[in-house]
Amino acid sequence: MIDLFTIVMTAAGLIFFAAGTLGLIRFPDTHSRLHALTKADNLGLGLIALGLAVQVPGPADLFKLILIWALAILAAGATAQLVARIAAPAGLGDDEKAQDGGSDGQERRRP
Amino acid sequence: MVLSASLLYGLCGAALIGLGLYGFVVHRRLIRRVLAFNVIGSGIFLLFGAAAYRDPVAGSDPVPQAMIITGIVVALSATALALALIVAHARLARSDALPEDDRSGDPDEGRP
Amino acid sequence: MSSWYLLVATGLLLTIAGALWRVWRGPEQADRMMAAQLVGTGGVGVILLLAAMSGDWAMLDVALVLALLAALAAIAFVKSTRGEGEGDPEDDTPEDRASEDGAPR
Amino acid sequence: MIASIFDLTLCLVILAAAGAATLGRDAFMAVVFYIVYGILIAMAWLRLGAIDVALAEAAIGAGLTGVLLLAALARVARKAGKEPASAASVPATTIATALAALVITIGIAYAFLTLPEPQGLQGHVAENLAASGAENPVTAVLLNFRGWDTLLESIVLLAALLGIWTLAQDEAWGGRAGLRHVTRPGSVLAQFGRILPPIGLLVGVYLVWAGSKQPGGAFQGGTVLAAVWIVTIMAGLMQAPRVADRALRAALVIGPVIFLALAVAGIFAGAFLVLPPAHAGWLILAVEAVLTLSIAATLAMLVFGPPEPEEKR
Repeated sequence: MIDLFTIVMTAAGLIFFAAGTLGLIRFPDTHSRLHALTKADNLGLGLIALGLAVQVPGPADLFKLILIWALAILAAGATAQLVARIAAPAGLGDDEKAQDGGSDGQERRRP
Repeated sequence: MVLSASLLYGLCGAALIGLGLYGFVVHRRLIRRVLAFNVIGSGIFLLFGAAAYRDPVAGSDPVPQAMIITGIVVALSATALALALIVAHARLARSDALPEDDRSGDPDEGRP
Repeated sequence: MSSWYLLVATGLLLTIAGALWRVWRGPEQADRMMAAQLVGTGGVGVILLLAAMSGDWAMLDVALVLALLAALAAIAFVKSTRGEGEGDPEDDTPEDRASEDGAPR
Repeated sequence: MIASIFDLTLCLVILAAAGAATLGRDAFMAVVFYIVYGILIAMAWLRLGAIDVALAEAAIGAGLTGVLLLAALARVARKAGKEPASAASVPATTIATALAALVITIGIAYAFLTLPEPQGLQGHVAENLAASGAENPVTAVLLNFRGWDTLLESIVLLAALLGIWTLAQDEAWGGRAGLRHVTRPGSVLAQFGRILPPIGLLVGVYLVWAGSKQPGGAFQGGTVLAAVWIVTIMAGLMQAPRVADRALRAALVIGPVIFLALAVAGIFAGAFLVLPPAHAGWLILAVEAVLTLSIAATLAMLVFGPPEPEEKR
């Protein structure tokens, strides 16, 4: 019974991860890709952690599982915010030529 | 067919060493060389660690593990020193390559 | 049960491979960085499953360290795109930066 | 069977990441691939039964090295006006290098496959574990059986830091290490920098404390503490210390000095670096505590770099 719960939860977690990756590959621009990624993945990680939570031997490991998930959410939230702000405004970004010299823009900023 | 973990990761380590060596020789940008050097290093660590795990019943040998941990920390300090040197070199020479490699008069040189 | 854990972990590795494709394609630096973030989250998931598979729950500490430091690279990246490494990306909005640069990055 | 499939997939993903990090054209992309590679290698270490190494790799390979490379890349791009071509343009050189690398790989793989039967040191370590003062065999090796390595390593870290400090420009010497970081109070970064450090401090100390019984120890814990310090400074909540600061210098050397003193004191108990078994337990814990402090301080200072002159804006 416990094992069944774990199997269902980890499978659901994997599906969310797969959905997140699909979004990362298929979505057309940077901002919507950010969007797809952070939510689906952390939900997936949460489901996997939940599925494994019933298998851990002691309360200390349970606490670690919760902490891991909390930290992952915190990190994903903060980085998504920060990276989204420095990404080019939506719609302008998908120019292949703009990518190679990431430094060009910076140099122009500092005469 | 069951391949042992030790065998797979050992061969993976050998391939990493080769990849790193290639990158180390081919690149002119010094940062890329530091990166390739780190790949060589971690390939050697992986090879060493895989060799220490050839007998899974006995478990992983703690002596190589301790030496690899030491190696990882030393590799980090070497990388930090190398990168600081590269930044200082870039400040003075305005270039990310050694003088003998820096033939960048033609900006498209080496690019497909 | 341990086969199931490995199966799910292999599935997670495949999603990580998908993220690697996005790191390769870009096109923007932000895309590459966020795809690396996905590899971090997926890696934490794989380590949790490996811990359950082997029954060695001390492996959770590795996942803990990885989750703790997941944001480190992204912060360093964001910092390195500002002036000389300092400054806050929130100091200016994307709109006025775009006009300042004259070109998208 | 399924274990082999997992291992094979992981190896392929690792090789893909390493290949892109070494062969890719864009330098920024290569650095991101290297960060990803560090995360993947940590998983490989778990599969090889080396949790201690996985901890070190997760903290260093996936954490600190990425910060170092990204910062250096941006600064070099800003300072070096023109980018040199990224790869050798002579096809003959490229082909010869590829062939040589291939031959070396095959040679190493052949040597690995024909290694003699393992006669590991597991048995010896297990026999003497009771006398070492630690229950985690890796900690026992690091701080007792091969204490030499660890002592010299802590000195190598200091030597690297001295090397970095010699690169400071004259007018900047004695000032704060690295660049100055400013953030707007209340921004996402500043908030993040407030939430993470308490948890990170707890995790770092826990790793050191638990290291004598289970995977963890001074290096892993010290790296986590260094990373936490780096986050606090990048979030603009603290400033990096002045390199002339006495407290900083004391923190940098206290670990190696106490370890060395203990090693010399060991002469009276028998030989250099001998820990008397009756006291080994608390001695190891004491050395680990001061080593953690020194390692955390040194690693963080390595990442900050030499002091920089104040910029005129």
